[in-house]
Amino acid sequence: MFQVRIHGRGGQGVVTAAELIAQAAFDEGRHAQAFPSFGSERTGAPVVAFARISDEEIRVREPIMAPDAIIVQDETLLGAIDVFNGLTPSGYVLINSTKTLADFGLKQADAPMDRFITVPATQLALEHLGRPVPNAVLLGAFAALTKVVSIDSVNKAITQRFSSKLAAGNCAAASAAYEFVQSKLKESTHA
Amino acid sequence: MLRQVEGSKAVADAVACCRPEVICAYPISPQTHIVEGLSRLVKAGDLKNCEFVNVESEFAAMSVAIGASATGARTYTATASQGLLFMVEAVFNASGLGLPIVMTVANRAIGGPINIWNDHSDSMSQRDSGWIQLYAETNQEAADLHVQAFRIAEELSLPVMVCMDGFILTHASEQVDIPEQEQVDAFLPPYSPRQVLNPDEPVSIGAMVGPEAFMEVRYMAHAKTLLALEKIPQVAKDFEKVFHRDSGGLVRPYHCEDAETVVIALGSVLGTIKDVVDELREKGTSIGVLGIITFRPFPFEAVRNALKNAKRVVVVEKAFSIGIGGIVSENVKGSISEQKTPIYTVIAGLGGRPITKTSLHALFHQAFNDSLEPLTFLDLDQDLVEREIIREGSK
Amino acid sequence: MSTAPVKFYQVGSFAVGNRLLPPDQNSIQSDSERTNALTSGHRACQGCGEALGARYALDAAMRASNGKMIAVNATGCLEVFSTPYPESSWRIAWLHSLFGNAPAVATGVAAALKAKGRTDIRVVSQGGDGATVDIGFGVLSGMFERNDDVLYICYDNEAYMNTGVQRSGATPPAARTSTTQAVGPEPGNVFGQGKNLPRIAMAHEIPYVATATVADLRDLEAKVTRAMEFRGARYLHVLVPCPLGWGSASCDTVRIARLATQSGLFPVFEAERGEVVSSTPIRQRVGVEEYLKLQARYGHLFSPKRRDDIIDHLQANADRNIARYNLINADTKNADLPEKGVL
Amino acid sequence: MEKPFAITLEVESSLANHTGSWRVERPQYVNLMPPCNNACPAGENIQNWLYVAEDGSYEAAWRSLIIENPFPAIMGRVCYHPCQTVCNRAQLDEAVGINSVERFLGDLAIEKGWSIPITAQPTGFHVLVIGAGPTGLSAAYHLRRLGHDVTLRDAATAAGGMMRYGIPKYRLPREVLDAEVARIANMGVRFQLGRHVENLQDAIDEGFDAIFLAVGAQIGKRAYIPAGEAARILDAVSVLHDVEDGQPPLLGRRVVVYGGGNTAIDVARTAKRLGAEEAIIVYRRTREKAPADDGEIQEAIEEGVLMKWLSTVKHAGADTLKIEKMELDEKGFPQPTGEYEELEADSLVLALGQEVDLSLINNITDLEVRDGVVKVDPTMMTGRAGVFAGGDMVPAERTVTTGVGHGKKAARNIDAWLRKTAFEKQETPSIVEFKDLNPWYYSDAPHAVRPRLEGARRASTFDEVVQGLDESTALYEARRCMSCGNCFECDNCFGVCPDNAVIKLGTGKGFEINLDYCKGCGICVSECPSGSIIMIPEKS
Repeated sequence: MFQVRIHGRGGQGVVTAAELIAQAAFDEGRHAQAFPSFGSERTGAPVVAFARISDEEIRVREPIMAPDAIIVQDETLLGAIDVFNGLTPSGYVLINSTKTLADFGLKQADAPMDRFITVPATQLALEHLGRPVPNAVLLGAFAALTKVVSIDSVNKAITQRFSSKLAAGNCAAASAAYEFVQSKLKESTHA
Repeated sequence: MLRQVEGSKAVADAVACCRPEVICAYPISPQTHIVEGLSRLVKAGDLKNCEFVNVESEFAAMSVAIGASATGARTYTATASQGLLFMVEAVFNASGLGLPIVMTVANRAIGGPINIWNDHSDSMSQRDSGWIQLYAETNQEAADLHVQAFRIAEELSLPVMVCMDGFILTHASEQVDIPEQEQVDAFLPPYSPRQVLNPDEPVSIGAMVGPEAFMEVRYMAHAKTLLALEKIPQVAKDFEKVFHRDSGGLVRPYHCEDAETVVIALGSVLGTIKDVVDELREKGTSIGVLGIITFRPFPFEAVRNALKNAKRVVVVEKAFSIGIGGIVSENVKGSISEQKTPIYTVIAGLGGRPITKTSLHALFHQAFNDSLEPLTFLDLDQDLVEREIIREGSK
Repeated sequence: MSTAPVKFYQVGSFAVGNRLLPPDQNSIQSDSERTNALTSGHRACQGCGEALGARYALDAAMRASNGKMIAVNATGCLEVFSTPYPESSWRIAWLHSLFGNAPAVATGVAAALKAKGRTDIRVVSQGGDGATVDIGFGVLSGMFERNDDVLYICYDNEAYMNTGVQRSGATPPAARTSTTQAVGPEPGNVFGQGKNLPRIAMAHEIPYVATATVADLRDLEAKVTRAMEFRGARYLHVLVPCPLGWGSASCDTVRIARLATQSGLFPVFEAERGEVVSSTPIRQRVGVEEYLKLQARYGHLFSPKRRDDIIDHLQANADRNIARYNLINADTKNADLPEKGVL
Repeated sequence: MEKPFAITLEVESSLANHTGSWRVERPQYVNLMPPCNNACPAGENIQNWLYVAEDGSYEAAWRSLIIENPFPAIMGRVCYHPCQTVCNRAQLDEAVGINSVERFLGDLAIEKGWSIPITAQPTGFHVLVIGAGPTGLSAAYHLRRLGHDVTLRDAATAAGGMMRYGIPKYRLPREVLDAEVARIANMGVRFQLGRHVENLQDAIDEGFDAIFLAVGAQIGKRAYIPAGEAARILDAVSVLHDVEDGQPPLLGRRVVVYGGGNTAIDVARTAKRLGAEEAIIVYRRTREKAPADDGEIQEAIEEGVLMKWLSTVKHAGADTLKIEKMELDEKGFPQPTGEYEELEADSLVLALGQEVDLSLINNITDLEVRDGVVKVDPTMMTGRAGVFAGGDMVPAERTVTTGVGHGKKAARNIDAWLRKTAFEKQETPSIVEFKDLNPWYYSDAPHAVRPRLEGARRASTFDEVVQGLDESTALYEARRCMSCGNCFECDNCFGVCPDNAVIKLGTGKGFEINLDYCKGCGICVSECPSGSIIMIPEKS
C-alpha cells in the first residue's frame, strides 16, 4: 500500500489533488482511497489531504501517519509546520517551488535528489493554464517522481475531473512538470 | 457501474435511482454533499417527478417529509448531529404515524461543546425513536443500504435511518459500484402506501389516543418493528440476487466461528479493526469481528449465534451514555445474558478522535489477558483528565 | 370586494341564507348539501367559535376545490376535540402531526401532489394562534417564503386554550390569561407586546392575506374562495371567540366577534402581494367597552375599580386600526362615538 | 385502505358521540305575536300575508289576508293602520308600509277577479244581518264562509254604509267599494237593500235563527248653537250622504266646519271639491288633541283647508259666525277666554260626532241601552238570546276596521251559538318587542312612499288622492317586514350552529333542532334575526 499526504492551504485544492491520485490509480485497476483532513479550516489555513493506493481492497480508515510520499503545494508551509512528519525512510517529497532544496536547508544526506525535489508548479500552471493553480500540475511531477501512477493515468483523471478547456491546460502543465522531473532525475543519476 | 467516487456522491446517486418524489433537507456538515448532489440532479432534470424542498430547519425537513409521505410520495431526507436533535419531535412522530421515510444520518458528535467530527452520538440518541437503524461499513454498503432501506421501509410501513460515518465515509473517495437504474427498478417496486391522504377516500390520520388504547398502539409498533428482523435479511438476499453482492442484513461476522475474542463494532471502524484482526490472526491469535448492520430493531438472536463460542467480547463503540457507559454493549449483554462471557466496553473515536490500528493492537492485547477495564476509553489522555478533575474538584 | 351586498331587504347580506335568493347568491353554509367538513359529535365547548370557524372555512375551501382538498392540522383544541380515538369529526382527508409543524407538513403534502401531477388537489393547513404565531412561526414563515401552494388558516382565539388559557403572542393587551393574571398595577397582558401575523405575512409578499371573523360568514366565505383562486402561499386569519378562555356566554360567540369588528379592535381586510387591497367598513360603530364588557377576561377593567386609563388605551388601539385600514365610510352608523349601540 | 389501529380513524365516526347529553337548555322554534297583528282591529295576520307576498305569491297572500278581512282594497285606503304605528321596524328605520301592500293586494284581487269559494258544509241556519256597513258586510261574509245562509238588509239603496255615505270617493273610489261588496254578494249573501227595518220584533218574528244588528251611527249630533233664521246650518253626515246621492247641498263660498274628527276633515275637503273658495275647520282644541288622523289633517291643509284651532262657535248669523277663543288649562281641557271674533261663513257644517238610531229596538225591553249604545256581552250578544250587535252601535272605536273586526267576532260567536258550542279564541302568544330581535341582520331599507296627487290639483276633483304602489315597490315594502317572532328561513340558525345540530327541512318547512347533538349553546337564539327561537330548560 502506497500512502500520500498532500499539504497546502485552504482553497489550493489539496482534496482535489488527493482524489485525482486516487482516480488515476482506480483507472489503472487498483484500489484507492482519498480523504481530507476532516475539519472546518477556511481559505488560507494550512490543510492536508490523504490518498492510499493498493492492489487489494482498502479497509483501514485511520489517518495516514507514515506517508510514502508528501506533496507540498505551498513552500511557505515549510517554515510553518513540520511537513515531513512521519515520512517513511524511503519516502518521497515533492515541493512546489522555484527554489532549490538547499534554499530550504535540506542537505543531500537527508534529502537525496532521487526522492526529494522542488518543482516550479505555479509557474508551469501560469504558463499552460494561465492561472496559478499548482495542484493538478504537481501530480505530473508526482507520477515522474514516484512512478506509482503513470502520467497518462494522471492526465486521464484530470480530463475526467475538469471541463475540457481547464483539463487541456492542466494536462499540458502536468506533462511539462512530468518532463521537468524526468530531466532532473536524469541529472541526479549522472551526478 | 464501478466508479472512484466520494461517498456522499455515491449515496446521492443511489438515492436518485430509487426515484424519490420528495426530497427535503437543511444544510449541516457532514451531510451536505449528499443533498447538494440530489438538488443538482433534480434541478438538471436528471431526477424527474421529484420535488426538492429547501426547508428552513431540520424540524421542517422531517415535517415536510411527514406530509409528503402521508400523501403517498416516496420521501427522503438527510441530516446529522444537532440537525437530528432539532428534528427529534418529528422523528418520533414519523415512526408513530408509520410513514416509510428514508433518512441518511451522516454520523457526527453532538454538543456542547460543538464538534463537527464523527461519532455515533447523534443516531444513538434516536435508538428508541421507533425508526429502523442501519449502519454502513463502507461507501459501497452505504449506497446499497439506501436502496434496501426504501424497500424495508415501504414493506413494513416504518421509517428507516441509514447511518454512515461523517467525513470518514461521506467525504472519502473510494471505488463504489453505483447501482444501475434498471437494477434498482427491478429490485424496488413503486411505492404503494398503506394509508394515504386522498380526498376520494378520506381518513383522519393522527388521532389523539388516550390511556385506553395507547399501550396497545405502542405494543403493536414494537411487534411490527420486530418483523424487520426477518424482513431485512430477505431484502438483503433479494438485493444480492439482483446486484450480485452481499450488502446489508442484520450482522456481518468475520472469523467469529472459532474466535475466542470477538470484537463488536458498527460502521466504518470495522474496516480498520478487520485489518488488525488479520494481522493478529497471522500471528495465530484467535480473534474475530462482528459487525452490526441493523442496530434497531436489535438482532439479539443473530448476535447470540455469532457469540456462541466467544470467550470474551470487546465492544468498540463511538457513542456512550453518560452515567452508564456503553450503549451497544448493553444491548449485546441482553443477547447473551445467560452466558458468563465477559463483555468489555470500549468507547472510541468520540468527536472525530482517530481510531488507529496501533491503539487497537494495544487494546486487544489487554483484552487477551483480560486486563481490560469493563469500561475503557480508547486513547484517553489520562493525565489530563485526572489533572482537570482535581483542579475542578478543588474549586 | 369582499361580498357584493345582496339586494334583499328583509335581511341584508349578513344572514346565512335566504329563501328568496337564487342559490348562487346564497352562502355555502345555507346549502343543505354543504360539506360539514367538521361534523356533529365533536367535543368542542358549547358555543365554540373555532369549531364554527373551521367548518365555515373548510366548507368554503371544499366548494372552491370541488371537494379535492387535503387538510393539515396543528395540535390544539381543534385537533383534540375533533379526533379523540376512536372518533373523528372530520369528513375530509385530514392529517395531524405536531403542534409546531403544520405549515411544513402541508408543504410536504403540496410537494407530493406536485410531484404526482395532482395539483388539482388543494392543500389547507390550519392551527390556533399558538401554533401559528408562536411555536409554528418559523416553519410558517418558511412556507410563506418558499411560496408553497398552501392556504394556511389561523383560528385566533388569542391564547392557549387547549392547555388552560395561557398567554400567546396573539393575546391582546389587558386581557387576563392564566399566565397574565389580573393582578398588580398592570393587570392582564401588558401593552406593547404581541405580534400582528397578518402584517408579518404581508411582509413576505405572498399572493394573498386576509382577516375575517365568525361574525361575517359571507365575508369569510368570500375570502376563502378568493384565496383559493391563487396558487402559492396564502394566509387567512380568522377571529374565533372562545367562551371558556374569554369568559363569555356561549350564546355570545358570534356577537362578540361582531363587536370586535364594529369597535375596530379587529380590522377586517385583505391584502395581495403585500398591499392592502380592501377593508370591510364598520357598519355600526361601537366603543371598545361594548366589546370588553361581555368578557370576564376584561372584568378587571370594570370592577372593583373602573380602569378608564386602560379602556382608553384600548380605544386608542381601535382608533388606530380604524385609521390604518380606513374602516369608517359614509354608511357607517355612529361613526363618531360614543353612542352605545348594542348589536 | 388499511388503517393503522387508533392512529387513523374513519371519517365522521364522531356521529356516535351524542353531545346532546351536555345540554341543560334547549332551543325551541316559536311563533310569537308580531305587534302589527296584535294592533290590527280586524285581527289580520299581517306578518303572515306579508311573508307570503315576499316571494311574489300575491294571490296566496291575499287569500291569507281575507281569512280575517274581506276588504283589502278598502282597508288599503281607509284604514288608519295602527299596525304601522307599532311596527318594530320603525325603531330600525321606518315602519313597514303594511297598508300600501294591503291595498296593492286588494286592487290586484279586483283586477284579477279572484273570488272566494264556500268550502264549508251548509248548516241550514239562516242569519239576518241588519245594516250593510263594514260591520254588517264583514259579519255576512264570515257567516257565509262558515256555511250559513245570510240575508243582509239595509235602508240605503246601496251597500257600504259609512264606507259609501261617510267616506268621500277621493279617499275611497266607489268602484273599489262596489267590487269588494260584489265579491260578498257573489258568495251567496242575500242583499235586501232599500229596506229599512223599523221594528226588530218583526224581523225576529220572521223566524231567523239569529240576528246581527249593525245599523251604525248615522245621526249627526246636534249641539245647541244660538242662530238667526238666516243662518245655514247643516250636519256633516247629511252633507256627505247627499253628495254621495248626487244632490250636493249648497254650501256657499265660505264654509265653516265645526269639529275636529275625521268627518270634519272629510266635509271640509269635500266642500273644497264642491267649489267653496274657503273651507275653514273650527275646533275647540289643538291639532295635537284633534281626534282626526293627522295624515288626513295634513292632506286637508295641503289642499288649502284652513284651520282655526282653540275656537268655539258662539252664534251663527246669516253670513257671519261669532267665534270665542279658547285656551287649554293645565289639564289640557279648553277653557273660554271671553275673547270673541267674527268669522264670515255662508254655511256652518256641524261635525260633532254621530248617534245611533235606536228606533228599531225601542219596544224591545231586554235590549239594554246605555249612553246611546247597545250593551252586549263578550260574545257580542245582546240581552235577547240570538240577537247580536256590533259596530258603531255598541261601545267601540268607530272606525271601518273596528267594524270589520266586530263583524268577524260576531260571526264566529253567532256560529258557535247556533252550533250550541262556544267560540274558543286561542290565547295570544307573547308580543315581540324590538329588543327580542337581532336587527343586525336587517339591512337599511327606508319606507316606500305612495305617490299622491298634488294638493292644489286634487282639491278641485274627487279623483283618488293617494295612488297605489307598483309591484316592485309593493314587493320591496313587503320584504321590509322583519317577521317579528316568526321564522322566515334566513338559515342563520342552520349556519351558526357549531355542532351542525340544526336540520334544514327545506323551503317552507323551516328547521328542526337535532337534539342528539345540540349542546344548548344558544347561538342560534342570539343570532335569530326575528326572535323566533327561545331557550327552554331541559326537563330533568
